[in-house]
Amino acid sequence: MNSSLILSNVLNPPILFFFIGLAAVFLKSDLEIPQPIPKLFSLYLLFAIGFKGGHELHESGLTPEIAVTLLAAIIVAAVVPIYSFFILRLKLDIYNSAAIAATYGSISAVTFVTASTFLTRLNVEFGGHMVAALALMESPAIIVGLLLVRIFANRRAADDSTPDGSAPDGSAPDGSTPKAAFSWSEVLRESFLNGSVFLLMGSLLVGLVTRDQGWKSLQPFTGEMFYGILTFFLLDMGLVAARRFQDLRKGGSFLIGFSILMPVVNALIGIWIAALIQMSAGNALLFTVLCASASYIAVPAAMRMTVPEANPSLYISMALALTFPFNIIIGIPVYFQIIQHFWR
Amino acid sequence: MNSSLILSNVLNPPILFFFIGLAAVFLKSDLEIPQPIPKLFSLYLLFAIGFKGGHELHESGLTPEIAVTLLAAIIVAAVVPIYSFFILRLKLDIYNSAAIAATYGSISAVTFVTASTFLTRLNVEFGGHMVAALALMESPAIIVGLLLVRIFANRRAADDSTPDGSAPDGSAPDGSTPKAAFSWSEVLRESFLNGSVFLLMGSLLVGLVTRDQGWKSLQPFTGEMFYGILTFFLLDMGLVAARRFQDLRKGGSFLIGFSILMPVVNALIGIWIAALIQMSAGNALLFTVLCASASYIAVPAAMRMTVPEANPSLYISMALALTFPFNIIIGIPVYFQIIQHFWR
Amino acid sequence: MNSSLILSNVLNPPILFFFIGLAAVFLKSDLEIPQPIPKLFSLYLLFAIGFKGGHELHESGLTPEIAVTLLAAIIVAAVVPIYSFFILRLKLDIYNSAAIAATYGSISAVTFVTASTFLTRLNVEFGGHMVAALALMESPAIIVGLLLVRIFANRRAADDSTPDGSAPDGSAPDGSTPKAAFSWSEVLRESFLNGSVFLLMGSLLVGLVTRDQGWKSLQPFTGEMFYGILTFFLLDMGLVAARRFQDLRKGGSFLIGFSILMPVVNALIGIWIAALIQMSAGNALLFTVLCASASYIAVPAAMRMTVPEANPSLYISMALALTFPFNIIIGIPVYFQIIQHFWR
Amino acid sequence: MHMVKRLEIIASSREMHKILEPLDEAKLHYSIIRDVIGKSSWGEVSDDSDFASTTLSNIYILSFCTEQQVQPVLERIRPVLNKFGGVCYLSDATEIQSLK
Amino acid sequence: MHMVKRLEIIASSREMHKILEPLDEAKLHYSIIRDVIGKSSWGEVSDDSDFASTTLSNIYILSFCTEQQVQPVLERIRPVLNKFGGVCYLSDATEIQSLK
Amino acid sequence: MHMVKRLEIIASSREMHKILEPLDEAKLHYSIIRDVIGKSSWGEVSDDSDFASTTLSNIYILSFCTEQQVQPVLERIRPVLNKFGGVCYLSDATEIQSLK
Ligand SMILES: Nc1ncnc2c1ncn2[C@@H]1O[C@H](COP(=O)(O)O)[C@@H](O)[C@H]1O
Ligand SMILES: Nc1ncnc2c1ncn2[C@@H]1O[C@H](COP(=O)(O)O)[C@@H](O)[C@H]1O
Ligand SMILES: Nc1ncnc2c1ncn2[C@@H]1O[C@H](COP(=O)(O)O)[C@@H](O)[C@H]1O
Ligand code: NA
Ligand code: NA
Ligand code: NA
Repeated sequence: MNSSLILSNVLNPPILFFFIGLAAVFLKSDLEIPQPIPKLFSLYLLFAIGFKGGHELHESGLTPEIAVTLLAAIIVAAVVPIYSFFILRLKLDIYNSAAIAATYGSISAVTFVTASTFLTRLNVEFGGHMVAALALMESPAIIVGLLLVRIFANRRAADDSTPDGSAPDGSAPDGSTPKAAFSWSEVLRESFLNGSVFLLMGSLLVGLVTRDQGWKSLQPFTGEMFYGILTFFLLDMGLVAARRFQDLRKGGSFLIGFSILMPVVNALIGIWIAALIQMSAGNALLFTVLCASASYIAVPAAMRMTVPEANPSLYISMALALTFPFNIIIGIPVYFQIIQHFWR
Repeated sequence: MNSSLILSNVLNPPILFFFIGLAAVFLKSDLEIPQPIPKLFSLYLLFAIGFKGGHELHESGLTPEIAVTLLAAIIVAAVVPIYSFFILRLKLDIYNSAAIAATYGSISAVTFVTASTFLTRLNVEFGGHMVAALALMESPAIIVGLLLVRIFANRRAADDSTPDGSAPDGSAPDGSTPKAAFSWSEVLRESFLNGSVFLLMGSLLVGLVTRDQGWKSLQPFTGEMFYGILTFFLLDMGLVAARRFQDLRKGGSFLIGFSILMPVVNALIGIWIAALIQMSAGNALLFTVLCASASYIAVPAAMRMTVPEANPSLYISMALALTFPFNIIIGIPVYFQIIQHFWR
Repeated sequence: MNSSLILSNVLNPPILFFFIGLAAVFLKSDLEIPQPIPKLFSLYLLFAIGFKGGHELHESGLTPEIAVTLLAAIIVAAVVPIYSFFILRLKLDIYNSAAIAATYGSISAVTFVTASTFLTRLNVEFGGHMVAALALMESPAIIVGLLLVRIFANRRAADDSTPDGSAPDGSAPDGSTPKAAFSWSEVLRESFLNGSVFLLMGSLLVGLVTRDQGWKSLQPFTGEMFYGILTFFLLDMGLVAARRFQDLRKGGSFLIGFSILMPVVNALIGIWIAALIQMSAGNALLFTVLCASASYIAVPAAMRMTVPEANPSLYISMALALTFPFNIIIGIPVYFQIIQHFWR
Repeated sequence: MHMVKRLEIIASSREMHKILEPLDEAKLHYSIIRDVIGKSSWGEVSDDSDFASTTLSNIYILSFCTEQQVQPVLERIRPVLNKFGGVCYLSDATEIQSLK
Repeated sequence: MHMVKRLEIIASSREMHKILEPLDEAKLHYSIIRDVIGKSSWGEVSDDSDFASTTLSNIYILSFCTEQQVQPVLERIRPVLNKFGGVCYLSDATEIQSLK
Repeated sequence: MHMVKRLEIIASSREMHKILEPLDEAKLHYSIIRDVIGKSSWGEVSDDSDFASTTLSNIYILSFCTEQQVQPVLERIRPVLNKFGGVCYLSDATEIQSLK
């Protein structure tokens, strides 16, 4: 395989700053980017990619090809957590398996964005509707993850029928998970109204209905600043990924293996589907990257509320400290070479 | 009345993002923009509009027309609180009446900015001196508000002559408002040296004395980014306005009515004055919007210090949750249609 | 001396906003720029100047002239603290003398940047390698400062051989500085891996290896925004400098004198070295400003860890409240006039 | 000056509303400190991966109240803390009567 | 190890300087936590509408001091809290003597 | 419900890791509030000149633990506080047993 594409991917400011972030932590520098600066950057990125995607979707309109892509995206997001769950159950309990499964069914917007700047650099075109696919892939994984808990943790939940499960005088309560926790309204709210999903969807919508004048006025902010803010944000991602790396070592080799192999498997499935529905090479890469990436934004927030029994440091660390770096450094160029190979 | 202007006003990123913010709260999304991000955006907006206004004022010079406009602005800012106070006294105590009155005499910079992007979209010109009018309208309302308290709460204050109004051994003090609270130096400082007023005035001054080279170097920052940051900020304003909306319902229909009708009355007065002193249509809209808008930045900060007896959640919520949305969504296009009607 | 250069330096947005910041504090306005906004701005500035310098260094390559400049920079940074230390010892203890000495050997990136915008305004060219000089001058001063403590506080340290210097039952410990504090690994880490130094070096490196495409994509962010963010940041620097000014008055006239005279002496030495190694006028000014400026970012952080006996409010206040304003307001234009005088 | 109870609760910010509800209903006054990080048997809680609107850090709730007020609140908070995690402590304090 | 008083004050950040003045004059040492939100009979205090340099959130001041130090300070803080709002509590603590 | 100790430490954020190490080794649970400012005999600690990644503000560490747990931790924290500054206080509290 041609390694120059990997090198040319690495030798770009965003990836290099990611390495600088990693290096800072490994060398014990005190470099730090305190909250809410990372929050500001990620809100910006969601705002900008949503708006841009919406605008492009408006220009292209809803063609049959686009409809098929969106459908495929939803299906992948719903199916990935299912087989991931059973693989994870080999070693983990129901709650952690479901949470990690949902994480890998969902997507990472920054991985997507890094792939799109990779394509821009190679002058490969891609459609704005891929952002819509991105937005549509956050929620199904969350819902399927929760369904898995509901089905498989059923017996435990059935025992816990007291809505307010504690004895009145402080004597031993049963540590129960009241059924109320599964109120569907809360689950649906967490999936579709999760802040990140909501902002992305909202920006997409605004991009769709806004006319060219609005688009042009926002262009300096959402367009020209984009690459710089992405680069800066990746510096922070490097810092965080390196810090999370320690957590992961405690998780053992099974989880480390899962964090690398699962994205590769999902990427290959993504490439196969992309070929099947005849996406262009650019769209195929973005779709592949969506399949391969794991969420560290929307899913953790949703899981904390709805599967509090799962350990957030596990699923966040896997997505952030291994899958994310693997995808942006090695995954993107390798997936694209495979695509180029088959698309010719 | 031609409703297409309202629609074209609404179908623009800033207003649409305001709606997304509203929707996020009403649908119970967990979307949030934590401090100090909103503070950063509003400091930026004050910085940018001040600088821009100062630069344009430098280009135009101080013409008699401008002097008359500025004078009219100061007078309106001083008179509006007086009649507002007496209307509010029908239902409220002295302290809350004075604080709300000052709020409506003062202005909202974001409403002003939204009006100016509205004019830019329609290719209607307006003068940089309107920013000077904006800056001049914050302080008089604060001072008049405090004068109203001083005059009408006089007797109470007269009783409270102990500068340190508590019994030394913890026995019942009188909950008094020591006269010291009316130290004029503090009142004047709060009016003219309030952080927002100061930054706006300072930026205006810099814009005035800075030469073209400085202006051009700042243009990418204060000019090109402006629309994007305004849009992002309005997302946050939507979130906050929606949260404040609940507070307002407790306030009852009198206050809700006041929050909508007062701006309309003040707008009509503004239009009448603008016609009287023959402003251009663009300047007339901005002047009208200044009259119609209510402060949720400078005034609340000043009132908290100088009229602590008033309830901040009342005056902030009225300005933010009703008057502000009303003005930017319906007010601006409607006021402009009225102006267009009479200016022809 | 031609005072018009000073005036033209002052009449620019960054310096004017610095004055607005000063004025806000002196007039007791409540204008405030809360953390982490100033942190965001300074991270941005380090990121942008590092990247820009690296890119230009890549274009120029490492010429002998550049190598000599970098060497001179390191030597100055190492020698300045030595003579400063002995001057300061006239009035201060070992710890404070060493910390202040290190502060003046090191540099202020914002002073450097202000000087470079000054040159840009005058259309005077300068080399990207000066940023490398800037980056190289932070660390030596920190190391020399610590060496000075180690040598001169030797006897005291020798007594304190208990690594955990307190009696086990709370009875009088000796307030000792255990030798462990001088672990060289910690000192070197603080000097070279200090967050600011690390980010600057890292960005320089990325600028060096990144190709033109990466550079161009970042240009709107690191290039066009630069002046605006610098201006905004100087507003905050004005606020902080004015607040620190009070601290300084307690320090007495010796420290106030030192804060003004030391930069002038160091500047003259800088000009002399620049002439000796035949720098261009632009590079000479930047080199002079590096010599004359004092650190308030990297050094304080390093000193807090490694010389906790020194009083941070002393060395931060001197660098920030006097040396910094002196350099950016009067120093830069005066140094440049001297350079112009001799370079002709 | 009279004796009051000092109620302290530390829990994830995502459960803030669930915990405040009983306090609000009991008409307790309280203060909230946000962006608290920590460590417990569940592991470390930090905010460095709180991107976008995700907030996984803790909040610290402090309420001074009377002994009678606190009991019913504790009963209602306990199940929330049991399910989602979080700790709760009581101690004594003296109110400096401000006699408003 | 000796017993000290633990003084806690919660008030609006806009009154910070007024409250700190007596503490400074009594040479108390203290710590301040900013951006505190809360609820009391005066209603909710949040920072979501703190735009520009407006800060309407609360601060939490904590000072460990001796009983003798605290009394005169309380006398001077009380009128400020009475006028502008804010609460103040005392409790007991043991200082772990660091013997600097 | 059982009695616990309330351990409070205030120190510069730059010594955070040095202070947390003994707590971690003693397996204490704790919470940390950052960006705390303050005043002591060493002067004022503020964060307004914390540029770039410099952080010179304080942290407040709060840990509820048993009397036995706390003693060995105190011994190890003391030298750090003696060298770099910082204060440490103990008080009493009642744990509202959550019985997880
Ligand atoms: N003993 C303790 N002392 C202080 N804070 C604690 C303690 N136990 C738990 N916490 C805090 O409460 C949060 C939730 O605790 P837990 O329910 O044990 O996960 C932790 O992240 C800590 O911030
Ligand atoms: N009982 C209480 N416990 C904890 N915090 C309180 C209490 N009462 C008031 N506060 C805090 O002090 C602030 C001012 O209180 P007040 O003077 O009642 O308006 C409130 O916004 C709360 O943050
Ligand atoms: N008596 C005290 N009460 C509350 N906070 C204190 C006290 N003494 C010191 N501090 C805090 O601890 C920090 C370090 O104290 P020191 O070791 O005295 O420099 C100070 O900056 C304060 O924030
Ligand atoms: Na995926
Ligand atoms: Na008005
Ligand atoms: Na220097």
